[in-house]
Amino acid sequence: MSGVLLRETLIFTIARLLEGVRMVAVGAASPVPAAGAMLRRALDENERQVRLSVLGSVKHNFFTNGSAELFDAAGQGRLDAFFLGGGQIDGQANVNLVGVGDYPASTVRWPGSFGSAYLYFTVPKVILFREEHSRRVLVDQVDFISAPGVSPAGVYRPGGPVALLTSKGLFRFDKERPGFMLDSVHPGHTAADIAEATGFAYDCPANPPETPLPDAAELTLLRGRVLDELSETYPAFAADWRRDLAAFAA
Amino acid sequence: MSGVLLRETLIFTIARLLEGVRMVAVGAASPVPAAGAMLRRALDENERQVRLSVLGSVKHNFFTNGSAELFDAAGQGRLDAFFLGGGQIDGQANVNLVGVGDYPASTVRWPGSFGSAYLYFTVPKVILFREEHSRRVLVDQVDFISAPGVSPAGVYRPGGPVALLTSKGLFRFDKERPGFMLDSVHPGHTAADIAEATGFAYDCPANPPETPLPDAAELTLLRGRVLDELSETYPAFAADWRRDLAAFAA
Amino acid sequence: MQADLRAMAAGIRPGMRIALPVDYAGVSMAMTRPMIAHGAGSLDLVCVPTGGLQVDQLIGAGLVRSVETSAVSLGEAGGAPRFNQAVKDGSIGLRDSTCPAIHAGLMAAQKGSPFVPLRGLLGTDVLRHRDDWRVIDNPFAAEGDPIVLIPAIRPDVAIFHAAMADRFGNVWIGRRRELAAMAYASARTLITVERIVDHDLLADEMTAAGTLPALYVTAIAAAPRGAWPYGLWGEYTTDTNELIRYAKAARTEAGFAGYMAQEAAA
Amino acid sequence: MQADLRAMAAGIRPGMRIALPVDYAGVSMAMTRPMIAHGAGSLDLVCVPTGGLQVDQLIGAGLVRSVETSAVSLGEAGGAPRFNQAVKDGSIGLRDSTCPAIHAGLMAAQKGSPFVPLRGLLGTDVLRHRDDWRVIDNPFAAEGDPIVLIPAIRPDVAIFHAAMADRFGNVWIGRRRELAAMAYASARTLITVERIVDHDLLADEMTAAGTLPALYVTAIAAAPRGAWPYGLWGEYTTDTNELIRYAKAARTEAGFAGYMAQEAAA
Repeated sequence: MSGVLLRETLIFTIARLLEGVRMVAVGAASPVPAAGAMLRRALDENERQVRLSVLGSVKHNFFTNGSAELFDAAGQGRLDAFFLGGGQIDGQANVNLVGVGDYPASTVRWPGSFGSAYLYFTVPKVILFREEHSRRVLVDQVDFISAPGVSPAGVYRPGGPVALLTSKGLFRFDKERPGFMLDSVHPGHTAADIAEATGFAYDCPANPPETPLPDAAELTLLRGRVLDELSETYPAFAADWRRDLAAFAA
Repeated sequence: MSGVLLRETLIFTIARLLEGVRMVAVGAASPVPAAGAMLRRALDENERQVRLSVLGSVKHNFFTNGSAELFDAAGQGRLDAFFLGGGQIDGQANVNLVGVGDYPASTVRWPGSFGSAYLYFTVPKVILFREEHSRRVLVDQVDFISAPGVSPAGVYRPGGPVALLTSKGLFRFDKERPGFMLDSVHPGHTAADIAEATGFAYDCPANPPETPLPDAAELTLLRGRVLDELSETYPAFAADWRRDLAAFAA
Repeated sequence: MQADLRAMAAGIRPGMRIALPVDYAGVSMAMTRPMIAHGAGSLDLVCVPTGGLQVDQLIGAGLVRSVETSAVSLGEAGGAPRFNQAVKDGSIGLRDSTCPAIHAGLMAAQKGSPFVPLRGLLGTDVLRHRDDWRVIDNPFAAEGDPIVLIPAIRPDVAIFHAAMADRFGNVWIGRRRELAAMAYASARTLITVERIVDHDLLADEMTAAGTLPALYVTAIAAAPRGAWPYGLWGEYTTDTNELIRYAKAARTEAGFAGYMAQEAAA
Repeated sequence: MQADLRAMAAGIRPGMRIALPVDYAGVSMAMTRPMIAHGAGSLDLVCVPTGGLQVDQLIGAGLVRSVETSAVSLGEAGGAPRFNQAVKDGSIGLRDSTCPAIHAGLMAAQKGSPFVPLRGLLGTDVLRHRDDWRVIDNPFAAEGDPIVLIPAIRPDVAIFHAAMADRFGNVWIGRRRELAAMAYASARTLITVERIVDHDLLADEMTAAGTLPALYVTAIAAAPRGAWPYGLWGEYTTDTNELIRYAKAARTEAGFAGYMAQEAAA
């Protein structure tokens, strides 16, 4: 099916990955994960209540106990899914949110680890989402482990990474091996493109399938209800999306 | 000075013991300690703010974080004084709020230790207050230690008992020795009475002084402002007090 | 309404660990008789941090296997008669505690931690009788510094009464934040309220500040004056005469049975 | 007004440990310039749990010895330029943390405990660089179960901005309860507010629920729009354009100085 925007493919993929969740939280500036969670909520409406918390948002926030409550909820096992980005992500799913070079005097400094060093351990479905798919981001080994992809036996770890989604494709993470496997390739890309742009080794099936696209009903939900809901919190992102749709229709 | 009721002597003694405190908490059914704190607050009005919290009271309560907040405040070092009673109190200032006989199947069961096992360790001035002065209450050794009077070196213990006040007299506690010393005898009692009614050994000066009584100004505060303030929280106790004053005047 | 209470009570299974609040924080007395009618027994009660009438009645009805508490009493009405009798008889397990240790155990559960440390307690018989607590040397101290570790208390069900809930399942608890702590720590939370309002309690910051979000709430039922004879913080005061009436009646097993039958009829 | 802010800032001494809130919880930007004018340096900042504009400006002004934080950024306006430069130069000490570890340290202080445990963290470089944290085996586990202990964070001063205070020193913080946690944990708490009201915030249960009692408050000053260019939860939104203007200006030391001089003049 043509006529689906990349951002729509990403949002739909996130909604697929969120199947079965009861509660999902997204970071402050995360329109694509938020939209994915909104689509999941819309799809599940008659079966299950999906709760979505957008950190730092007054409107999309059902917490009343300060900024510790998200972490408490994760510790209680109430938070099913969360998203992490990362200045660097490596083949063991280690995530670096701190910087490049020798810590502490990093040559490039990113904001910091935020809650990753806790949530990566406690949230069952952590989805790594980083649009930039390059050897700069997807590295063989991160310079600083904000949060490790796997932990040795004996370490309390109900949570961890399940997938890595980029602008080029979707990887699943196998914590037993451990390592990534290419799950699907987004329209317009090839397995070879992906290999070229990826700095870590991963498993790749002989013919990785194309990433599933939303059907007509899903697309209607996406461009209607989800886009409307998203506009309240991410007006700039929603306006961009609307512009792209208009350009496409023209 | 004659014409001072026993309860006024007790309240005044508590106010003396509370000299210098910034914050004091009293239990739910503790009119005498509450009145003592109210008198202290009135006496210090122009020098220092004395905060009083009555547990379980909606009106005399400045906490907003549930029933844990008192203990948190004690842990933070903000609570200067607290009161403990005790079904049994022994010569080491050990307090028993649990029961008589072999725990757990006590032959007499009291409510339980409440917060004593924590507050006795963390509140600098704990005042033991028990009106009944008898060998049944003031025992050689308690049957159950809800909270110990002293702790061995190495145990974190910024708090502890400073005094024991009964209907007959006032003891000071010396934690170095450790043990009680009779500090003063209330009007109408003698050192011999007290020895007779006390089940534990204690130091006694040759001629223990009489417990100081409030002067005219203090008595005016007590019977005016303090009695009024107390009426709001302990109407029955205040009415009794007023009746006794009326009987006395007649 | 009554059906709601019965339906909520029906979720309680034998052997569950049940958290109940202190007498002034919002006791769901309205749930007591439905719980007794439902009959699930062998309950392990956790009093947050002390217990009273509800605990005494559940014990009197034979539903209680053990009580973890820092005290049980009827306040001004005196000792809790069925609790005291059960202690003498040795018919319930006792986990005597101290108020901040109960709060600490719930806080550990709230934080997803296996334990939290608590000062005090050393040298007490409270500690001596708790084989589920541990003492370690504070690893941050230069020299020996013993400190008690309290394990997480993770109740199966928390039950309490509050002033109001909204149609979305949010519950206004005001400044009685121990109720939130109970809900955070518990797998399920059953709440009775004075009234259910139509507006979203989270939509206004003034009400949101005192609101337990629906996320932590399993079921709600309206039960006007549902804390009676206890009071409800900021709403109505305790009916001490009724507590005294109960205290007198429940001195004997027969008196207790008579009181409960009479209350059911009323 | 300005005099009040200067008087509050005058209480800060060199070498103090200062707790500051996350950008959306109520940053007292109104205190930033008085702090810089006062000049007490060698400050150890604790970001609860992340830092932004205020932290960047205090670093740019040379007042900061170290930062304990789980992140510093200007949000949508990008990286924090003076922080990033100071990291590259090695001119400030870094105690990289993770959000719940900051909350855990404050909670330990609130509880009067020397530490609290925290799950996660094992195998991270965050932990590897924190020689003030400890790892023990969970004493409640049958087998080896390593867990990190976070020591209490006891700031000398907490500084934040809230919607309102009353004449009695009580401060309404609404559902931003991390502000209460900061105050509980800190020896002194300095608060700026949008407005000071005449009625007692504790007298009504609805406002009491969101109120930090005066007990924890050292000083209050009115500073309307005192979080600007940050927003204030439930009151006004962030001025992102101003953050972007700052982010551009502060890329260089000279640009930072120019921005600060200009703001002072405004």
